[in-house]
Amino acid sequence: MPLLSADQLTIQRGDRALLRDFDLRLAAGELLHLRGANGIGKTSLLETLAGLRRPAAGQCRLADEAAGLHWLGHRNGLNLQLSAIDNLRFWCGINGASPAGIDAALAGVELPARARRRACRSLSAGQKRRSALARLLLQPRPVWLLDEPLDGLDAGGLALFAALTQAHLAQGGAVLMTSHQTLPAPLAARELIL
Amino acid sequence: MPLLSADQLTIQRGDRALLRDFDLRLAAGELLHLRGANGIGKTSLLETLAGLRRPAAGQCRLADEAAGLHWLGHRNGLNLQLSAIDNLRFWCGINGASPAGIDAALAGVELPARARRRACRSLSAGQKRRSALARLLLQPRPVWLLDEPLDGLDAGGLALFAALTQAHLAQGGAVLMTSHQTLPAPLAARELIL
Amino acid sequence: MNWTWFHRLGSPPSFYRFAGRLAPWLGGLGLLLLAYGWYAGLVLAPPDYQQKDAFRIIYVHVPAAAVSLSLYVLMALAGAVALIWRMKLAEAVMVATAPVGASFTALALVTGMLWGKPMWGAYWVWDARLTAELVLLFLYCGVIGLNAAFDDARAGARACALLAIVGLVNVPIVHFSVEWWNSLHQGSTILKFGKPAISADMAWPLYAGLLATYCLCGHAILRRAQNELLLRERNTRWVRELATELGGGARVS
Amino acid sequence: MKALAAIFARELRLAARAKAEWLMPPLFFVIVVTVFSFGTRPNDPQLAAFAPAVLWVGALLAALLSLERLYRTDQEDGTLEQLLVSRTALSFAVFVKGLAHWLLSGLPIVLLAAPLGLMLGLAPPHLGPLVLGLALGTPCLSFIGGFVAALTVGLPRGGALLPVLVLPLIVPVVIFGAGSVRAAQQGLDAGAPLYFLAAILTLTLTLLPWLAAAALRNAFE
Amino acid sequence: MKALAAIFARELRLAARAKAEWLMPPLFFVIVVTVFSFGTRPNDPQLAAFAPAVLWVGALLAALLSLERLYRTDQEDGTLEQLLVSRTALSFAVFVKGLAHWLLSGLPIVLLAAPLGLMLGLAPPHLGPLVLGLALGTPCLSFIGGFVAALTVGLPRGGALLPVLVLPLIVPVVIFGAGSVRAAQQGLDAGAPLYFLAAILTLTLTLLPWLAAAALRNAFE
Ligand code: HEM
Ligand SMILES: Nc1ncnc2c1ncn2[C@@H]1O[C@H](COP(=O)(O)OP(=O)(O)OP(=O)(O)O)[C@@H](O)[C@H]1O
Ligand SMILES: Nc1ncnc2c1ncn2[C@@H]1O[C@H](COP(=O)(O)OP(=O)(O)OP(=O)(O)O)[C@@H](O)[C@H]1O
Ligand SMILES: [Mg+2]
Ligand SMILES: [Mg+2]
Repeated sequence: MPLLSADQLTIQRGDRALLRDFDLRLAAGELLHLRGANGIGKTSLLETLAGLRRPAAGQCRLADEAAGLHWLGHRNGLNLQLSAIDNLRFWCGINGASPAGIDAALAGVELPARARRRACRSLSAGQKRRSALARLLLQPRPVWLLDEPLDGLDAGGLALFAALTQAHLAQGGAVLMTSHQTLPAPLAARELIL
Repeated sequence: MPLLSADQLTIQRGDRALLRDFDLRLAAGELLHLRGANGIGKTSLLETLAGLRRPAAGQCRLADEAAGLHWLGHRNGLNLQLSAIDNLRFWCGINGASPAGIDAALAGVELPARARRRACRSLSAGQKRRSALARLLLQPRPVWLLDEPLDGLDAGGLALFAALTQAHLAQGGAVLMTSHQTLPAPLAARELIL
Repeated sequence: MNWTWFHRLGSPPSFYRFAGRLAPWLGGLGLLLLAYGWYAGLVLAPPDYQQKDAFRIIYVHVPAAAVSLSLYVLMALAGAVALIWRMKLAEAVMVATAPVGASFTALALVTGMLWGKPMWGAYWVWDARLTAELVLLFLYCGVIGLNAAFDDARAGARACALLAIVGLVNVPIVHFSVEWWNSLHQGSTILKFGKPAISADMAWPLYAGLLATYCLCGHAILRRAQNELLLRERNTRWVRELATELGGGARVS
Repeated sequence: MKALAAIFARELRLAARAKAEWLMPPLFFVIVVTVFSFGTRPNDPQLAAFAPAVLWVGALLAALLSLERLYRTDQEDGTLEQLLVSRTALSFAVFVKGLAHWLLSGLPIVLLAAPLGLMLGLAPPHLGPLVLGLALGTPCLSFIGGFVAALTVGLPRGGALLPVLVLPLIVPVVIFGAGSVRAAQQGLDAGAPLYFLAAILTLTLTLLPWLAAAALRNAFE
Repeated sequence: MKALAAIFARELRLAARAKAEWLMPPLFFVIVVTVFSFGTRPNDPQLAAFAPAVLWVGALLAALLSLERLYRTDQEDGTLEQLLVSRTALSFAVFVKGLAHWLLSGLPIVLLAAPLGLMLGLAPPHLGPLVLGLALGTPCLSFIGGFVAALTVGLPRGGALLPVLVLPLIVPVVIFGAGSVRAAQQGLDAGAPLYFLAAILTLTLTLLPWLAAAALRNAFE
C-alpha cells in the first residue's frame, strides 16, 4: 500500500485548472522527483498533497494519518528573530519530540556552532535552508514533501542532503520533491514530469 | 580600465570579518562567477559592491558612475500587489527609460502573456524570478551584479539566462554573479572561489 | 422528508433559473405595494397632530430600518450555511446581501437624521439606538471590504461568513437598545406583535411599505446573487451554455 | 499540552528578544491619554467625566497596534503553514497566542489604568470599576482582535482592514466597560455592566478561538 | 522628475489595487469617534468641549495606522534596495511618498472632519479652525510619521516602536490644532495657533525628507 496516494486530483488556481484527474502513488522507500517548467503547478500540487490547499476535485490520502508528513516549502518556517536552536525547540514542543535531538540535528546539517544561537535573520540563505532541513531530522515521519530543497545549498549541502534522504529512504520513508537541478550523485529518483 | 574594481576591501558582519583586504577587478566583457561555501560571504560582498553595505575598510569604484549598475539580490524587487507590467513600468519611470520596451523585456524572459497582468503574488517562484530578470533588460547598464540569479529557473530559464548574459557581455558589459550550480552551457566564466 | 428540492435549489444552475423566474414577480409586487403605501401614506393619511407632516418620514425610515436588521440576519445565516455545507449558492447570497443591507442601513440612518432635526433639534445625538445602527453600517462595510480584499472568491466568502456571524451580536443590541438604555428614540410600537399603537390610516400604508421593501430587497438580492453566480461559475459548462443561448459572445473568461 | 506550552514559550521569547517591545503598548497608552489631555483645556474639571471613555479608547487602540503582527510574521516566514501541517489543534494554538498577547499588552494596561485614571481626575473610589472592567475587557480585545487578525492574515494589505473590522465588534465591550465607571460616578450600581463584561468574556474565550482557527485555515487558500 | 511621477503613480496604483484600502483611514476615523462617543454619557452636551481633542487624536491615530506600511513592504520585497542602487534622489522619493500618503489618508480625514464635528456637537462657526487646522496638521503627521517609519523600517519589530516614537513628536501639532478650535469656542483668536501650525508644516516639509532619506540609507545595514 502506498504511503501517499492521490486520486483524480484537480487543482485550480484562479480560473485555471493546473492539473486535471491527476493520480499519484508514493511507495515506501521511493524518491519521486517532480519536474516541469516554471509555473506548471509543482508547488501547487505539493501544497495540496500537504493538505494546505483544498483540491477542486479528487482527494489525497496518507497511509498513516497519525504519523503525518514533513513539509518544506519555499518559506523556511523559521522565525527570523529567533535562533535556529530556539526555532527547533519550538517544533520539538509542537510535535512532542524531545529537545535533546536539536544539537544533533543542527550538526547533521553542518550549521556552524556559532551560527546556531544567532537570530536566523543574520544567517546566509544557505544557512537558513540548512536550518529548515534540520527540522526534518527532529522527528521521524514517513512522508517528506520537499519543494526545491536544494535551493541555496552549496556542494557540501547537496552531499549532505543526499545522505539525509538516503537514510530516510532506507528506513522505509518516502520523499516527493521538486527541483530544477539534477539530484546530487548517489540519489536515484523516479522522475515525474508534469 | 576595469568597469568595477575593489581595493583592499574588508567586510564585516557582526563581530566577524568575512573578507579581509580583498581585491577585485571586473573587466568589460567579463563574466565572473563567485563561488564558495554557504555563509562564506558572497552575498555580503555583492551588496557591498552594489553600494548597499558600507565596507569596514577599503573601497569599491565603478568606472562609469553615471551609468550605474544593475543589482539583483535574493529579493526580487517586485511589489507583490502589482503586476509584472506595473512593476516594470515603475522601474522605467525611475530610470527615465521608455516604457515601450516592457513588453519586449517580458517576452524576452518568456513570461506567459496571461501572467503579465496578474498581481505578482500569484506568480510561481520561477515566474517571479523571470520578471525580476526582465528589469535588467529595460535599461542598458554596463555592470550586472547578480546574486543567485539561477534560483528557481527551469531548464528553459537557464538557456534564456545564458542568452541574455552573452548578449550583455558581447555589448561590452560585465557580469559578477554567484551561483551554487554550474553555469548553463555556452557561458564561459572566470571562477573566483572565496 | 424529501430533501431533493433543497439539493436541486442548491445547485447554481437551477437556482439561477429559479431566481430568474421569481425576481420579476417580487419586483413587480414590491413596486405595486410601494405605490399604494406611499400614496396612502404621503398623500392620503392625515398629518400627525404633534409632528405635522414630518412624521411622514416614517414611511421610508421604518421599512429601511427593519430591513437593515433582517438582511444582516439573512447574511449571517447564509454565511453559516456556506461554512457548514460549503455551498456555493449560500456564498453568493451572502455576498449579494451585504451591499443591499448596507444601503438600507445608510438609508435608515439618513432618514433618521432628517427626522431627528425637527424632533430632537439635532441631526445626531449619541444615543444607543443610533450608535448601534451606525455600528451595523460599519459591520456591513467590513464584510464588503473584507470580501473585496480577497482574490479568491470562495476564501473571501468564507472569511466574510465568519465575520458576519460574529457581528450578529449587534443585531439584538440595535433592536433592544431602546429598552436597555433610556433612549431618545421611541420604543417598539409598530414592529411589535399584537395590537399596534398607531391609528389604522397611518398603519396600513406603513405595513404595505414594509412588505414592499422586503419584496424589493428580495428582488435585488436575487438579481445580485445571479450575477455573483455567473461571475463565480464563469468557466463552467452551464454558464457557457447560457452565454451561447443568449447569443452573446460565447467567450466568457 | 506540550504543544501549547511551546507556543506560549515562543511568544514570550519573541517578546524578550525584541527587547523593548512589551514596553510599547503601555507606553502608547500613556502617550495617547497624555496627548488627549493636551488637546483639551488644561485642568478642565470636566475631564473626569470623560476619563472612562479616554482610558477605554486608549486601551483599545494600544491593543490594536500589536494585533496585526499576531499572525502576520508567522504567515510570512512559513511558521503558519508548518503549524497547519503539524496537525496541532489550531484552536488551542490560537487560544494560547491570545493569552500571550493579553499578558504582554493587556495586563500592563490594566496595571497602568489606576495611576492614569487619577491623572485624569478620576476619584479613587471609581478606580475599582475601571480596573476591574479593563481586567475583564482587555482579554476580549485580545481575542476578538486575534480573530480578526486571523481573518485578514493572508490578505495583501490586511493591516488596513484590521482596525476597521475590530472596532465595531469591540463596541459592546467599551460600552459596558466605560458604562460601569460612569455608573459609579453617578452613584449607580457599577456591578451590572461588569457582569455583562464577564459574560462577553466567557463567550469570547469559548467561541472565538474556534472561529479564528477556521479563519486561519481559510487564509492559506 | 519622471522618477517622482513614477513613484507617485505607483502609490496611487497600489491604493487602487487594494480596492477598499483608501477607505480605511477615514472609516477608522469615524469609528474611533463613534466608539469614543459611545464610551461617554449619551447626549452629553459637554461633548462639544472635547470634540477638538477627540477629532485630533482620531485623525492622528488614523494616519498612524497606515504609516508602518509606508516603507515596510518596499523593504521586504526588495524595492527599497533597488531604489538605493538606482541613485534616485532619495529625499525626493520620500517627499513624494509622504505626499501620496497624505492624499490617501490625510485628505479624506480633513474632508470628514466637518460632518463629524457637527455630529459631536461642534457649533458651525468653529468648524473653520478645525478643518483649517487639520489641513495644515495632517501633512505634518504624514511627513513626521514617514520619517519615523524610515527610521524603524529595518528593525525586526519596528511596528511596535513606530507609534511610540511618532506620538511625542506630533504633540505640538495636536496642541496647536486642538487649541485653535478651543480658542474659537472661547471667543478668542483662532488664528495664532494656525500660524504656528503653518510654521511647523513648512519646517516639516523642508527638513524631514532629507533626514528620512538618510534614515533609509542607514536602514539597510
Ligand atoms: C439617525 C437616527 C435614527 C436611527 C439610526 C434610527 C434607527 C432605527 C432603527 C434601527 C429602527 C428599527 C428598530 C427595530 O426594527 O427593532 C427604527 C425604528 C423606528 N424609528 Fe428610528 N432611527 C433614527 C431616528 C428616528 C427618529 C428621529 C424618529 C422619530 C421620532 C424615529 C422613529 C422611529 C420609529 C417610529 C420606528 C419604529 C419603531 C417601532 O415601532 O418598532 N427614528 N429606527
Ligand atoms: N490567482 C491565480 N490566477 C491564475 N493563475 C494563477 C493564480 N495563482 C497562481 N496561478 C498560476 O498557477 C501556477 C502556479 O504554479 P506553481 O507555483 O505551482 O508553479 P511551479 O510549478 O511550482 O513553478 P516554479 O517552477 O516556478 O516554482 C502559475 O502558473 C501561476 O501563474
Ligand atoms: N550579525 C551577524 N553577526 C555575525 N555573523 C553574521 C551576522 N550577520 C551575518 N553573519 C554571517 O555572515 C555571513 C554572511 O554570509 P552571506 O549571506 O554573505 O553568505 P553567502 O556566501 O551569500 O552564503 P550563501 O551561499 O548561503 O548564500 C554568514 O556566515 C552569516 O552567518
Ligand atoms: Mg514552485
Ligand atoms: Mg548568499
